[in-house]
Amino acid sequence: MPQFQFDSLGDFLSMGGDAFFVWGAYAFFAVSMIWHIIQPGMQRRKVIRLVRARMQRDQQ
Amino acid sequence: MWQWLYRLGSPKLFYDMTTGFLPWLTIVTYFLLIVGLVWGLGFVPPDYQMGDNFRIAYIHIPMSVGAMGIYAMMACMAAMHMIWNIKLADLVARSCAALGATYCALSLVTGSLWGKPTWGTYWIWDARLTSMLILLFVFIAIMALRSAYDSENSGSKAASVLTLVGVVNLPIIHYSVVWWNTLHQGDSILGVSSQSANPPEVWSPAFFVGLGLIGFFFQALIRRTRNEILLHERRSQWVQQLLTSKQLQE
Amino acid sequence: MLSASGLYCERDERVLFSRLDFDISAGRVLQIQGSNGSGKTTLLRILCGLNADYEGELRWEGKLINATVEHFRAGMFYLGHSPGINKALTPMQNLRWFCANRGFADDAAIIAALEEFGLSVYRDIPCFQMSAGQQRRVSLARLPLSGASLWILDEPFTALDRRAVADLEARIAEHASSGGAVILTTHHPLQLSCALEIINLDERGPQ
Amino acid sequence: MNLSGSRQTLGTGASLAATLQRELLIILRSPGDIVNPLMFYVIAVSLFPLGGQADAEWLSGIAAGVIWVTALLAVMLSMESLFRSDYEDGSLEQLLLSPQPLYFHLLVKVLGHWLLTGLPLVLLTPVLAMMLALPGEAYWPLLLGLLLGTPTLNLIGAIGMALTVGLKRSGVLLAVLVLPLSIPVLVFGSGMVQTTLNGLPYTGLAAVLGALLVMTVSLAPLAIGAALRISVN
Repeated sequence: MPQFQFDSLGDFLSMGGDAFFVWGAYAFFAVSMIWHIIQPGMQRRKVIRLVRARMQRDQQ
Repeated sequence: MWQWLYRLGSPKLFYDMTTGFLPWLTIVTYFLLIVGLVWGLGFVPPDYQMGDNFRIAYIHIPMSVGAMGIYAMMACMAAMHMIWNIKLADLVARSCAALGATYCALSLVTGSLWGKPTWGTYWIWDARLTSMLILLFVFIAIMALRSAYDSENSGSKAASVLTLVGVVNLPIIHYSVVWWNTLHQGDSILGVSSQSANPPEVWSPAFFVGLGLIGFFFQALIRRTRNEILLHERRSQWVQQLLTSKQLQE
Repeated sequence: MLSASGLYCERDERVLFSRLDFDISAGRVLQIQGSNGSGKTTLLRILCGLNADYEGELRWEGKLINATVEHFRAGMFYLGHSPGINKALTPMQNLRWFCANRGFADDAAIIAALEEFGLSVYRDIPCFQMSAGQQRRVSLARLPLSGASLWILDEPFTALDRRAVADLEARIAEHASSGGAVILTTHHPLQLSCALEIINLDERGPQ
Repeated sequence: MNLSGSRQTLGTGASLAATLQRELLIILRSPGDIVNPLMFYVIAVSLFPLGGQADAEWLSGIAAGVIWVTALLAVMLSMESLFRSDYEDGSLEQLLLSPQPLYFHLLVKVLGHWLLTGLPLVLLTPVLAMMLALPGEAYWPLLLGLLLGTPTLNLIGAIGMALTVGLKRSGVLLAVLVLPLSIPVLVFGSGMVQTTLNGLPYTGLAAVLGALLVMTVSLAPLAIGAALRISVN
C-alpha cells in the first residue's frame, strides 16, 4: 500500500510550493463536476414540472 | 436490418434500460474518482523534475482525451440523426455538447495552470493546447447554432450538419496547428512529461481517474438524455403515465 | 398522382393535423380550407417537399416520394407566398433561369407567357420597378412554362386585380381539364367551371 | 434572344451556365456587394500601421498574417449577399425544388460569387502588401496562397451562410461558426509567405492548399444543400 507522501497536512496543502496551481486546477475541476451533478437534477425537476403543467392544461 | 436500429433508437427503451443501470454507474464512478484522486494527490511520490505540480496531469490528460472522445461520440450521434433520422441520437448529441465543452475548457484551464509553474507562462501556443482551444470554439459554435433556431427540429438538424462538418475539419485543423507549431517553436514541451517512462505507481492512479471521468461523463450524459427524452416525448402515453404515478417524488 | 397517408404534423405544441389521408389524380382540383394558422401553408410545404417535419407517407404515382424525388420535382410546381423572382433582374431573365432549372430554353414560350399575363411591355424592366401585382403576375407566368402536371398554389390570388383573378381561375380549370391537377389554398370564393373538392383543416380538427 | 422559338432541352451543363449567369447578374446589379467587402479589406489592412508603428521592419513581420486575417474576414462579410436575397424572394425554394442536381448548382453559385468577391480581393492584395512593406520575393506566394485559399473560404463561408440564412440576426453567428473551420487555410496560407521569407520553397504548402481546395469543393456542396433544406424548412 503506497504510504502518504507528505509529513503533515500543512505540507500536503502547500503541495511543494505549487499549492495555488495544483489546488486551483482541482478547484476548477471540482466546481465543474459539482455543476454537472446538480444541473441535470434541476433540469429534471423543471422538465417534470413543465410536463405536468402541460398535462393539466390538456385535460381541461 | 433497419428494424433493430429503430427499435434500439426508441427513447422509451433507452429510458427503461437506464432506470436500473444508472445508480450502479454512479456509485462505481464516484468510487473510482475518489480512489484515483486521493491516491494521485496524496500517495504518489513527487516527480524528480517538476515536484508536486505534475499531479495536475491526473485530471488534465483524461480531460483532453475525454473532450476529443466526446466530440467523436457526438459526431456519431449526429451522423445517426442525419442519416437514419433517429431522434434519440440527437437527444444524446444535445447532451454531449455541454459536457464536451466543459471537459474541453477544463483541459485548457488545467493545462495553463500546469504551464505556469513548469514554463513560467499561463498560455503557450503549444500544438495540443491550441487544437484543444479550437475544439472548444467548435463546441461553442455547435451549441450557439442549436439554440439560435426557434424550431427545435431544425436546430437539431443544423447542429448535426455543423458537427459533421466539424468532424471532417478537426483532424485537418490539428494537423495544420501541429505543422504551424513546428514552424515557430521546437517540439511541444507538454508532450514530454506524459510520454516519459512513468513507473507504475505514478501511472496507476491515472488509470482510476481516467476510468472515473469516463464513468462520470456517461452518468451525466444519461441523466441529461433522460431529461431530454421526457421533454421530447411529453405527449406520448408512457411519459404521461409515468409522471402521474405517485412514486415519482421529485 | 400524389397520395398522402397518415399525415401528422405538430408545430409549437399544437397538432395541426393527424391521420390525414387523401389523394389527388389527374383532372381534379383540391382546395385546402382553414382559418389562419390552421396549417394550410405547412401542409402545402409538406406536400411539395420543402418541409420535412412530418410523419406519414407521401407517394408520387404509387412510389414513395424519396424514391422518385427527381421525377416528382419535374412533375410538380410550387407557388409560395414569396414570388420567387429576383427583383434586381428583369422578368425575361427571371423566367429564363426558371426554364433552365426545368431543363429547357425557350424564349418564344417566355415571351408568349408574358404576353398572356399582359407583361410584354415590362419584359426588360427590372422587377423592383414593377408593382406587387405585376410581380405576382411575373411569378404566375411560370405556370404555363413549368410544364408540371401537379400545381401546388399557396394563396395564388393575393395582390391580383379582378380580371387577373378570373383569368387565373380559367387557367386552373383549363389545366385540370387537360389532365393536370391543382392543390391550392385561398380565402377568395372560388368560381371554377370544374369540380372542386375541399378539405377543411378546422372541421377535421386535430383528432 | 433566339426567336426561332424552337424548344431546346438543356443539359445539366447549360442549366449550370444559366445559374452562373444569373448569379453574376444579381451581384453585378447590386455593386455594393462587391465594393463593400473590398473597402473593408483595404481599410482594415491600413488600420494596422495606424494601430501599431509605421516602420517597415515591424510591418513586414506581420504583413502576411494581417493580410490573410483581413482577407478571411472580408470573405465572411461578403457571404451575406450569397443566399440572403434568394431566401427572401423565394428563389431559394425554387432552386431546392428544381429537378436539377442541387450539388452542382450550389457549387456553380458559390464559385460565381467567388469570381466577383474573392477574385477582386486577390487582385487588390499586391497594393496592400506594398503598403505593409512586404519583401519582394513574398508577393507571389501570398497571391498564389490567396488564389487557392479564397475559394475554399468562400465555400466554408457558404456552409455557415446556409446554416444561418433562416435566422434573424445571424451576422456574428456566421463568424463564430465559420472562423474555426477556416484555420487550416489561414495557417497554410500565411505559412507559405513565412517559409518563403525563411528562404525555403513554398510549393509543398501550395500543394496542401490545393488539396484543401479540392476537398472543400467536393464536400462543401453536400453540407450546403443539407443546411439550405433545413433553413428553408
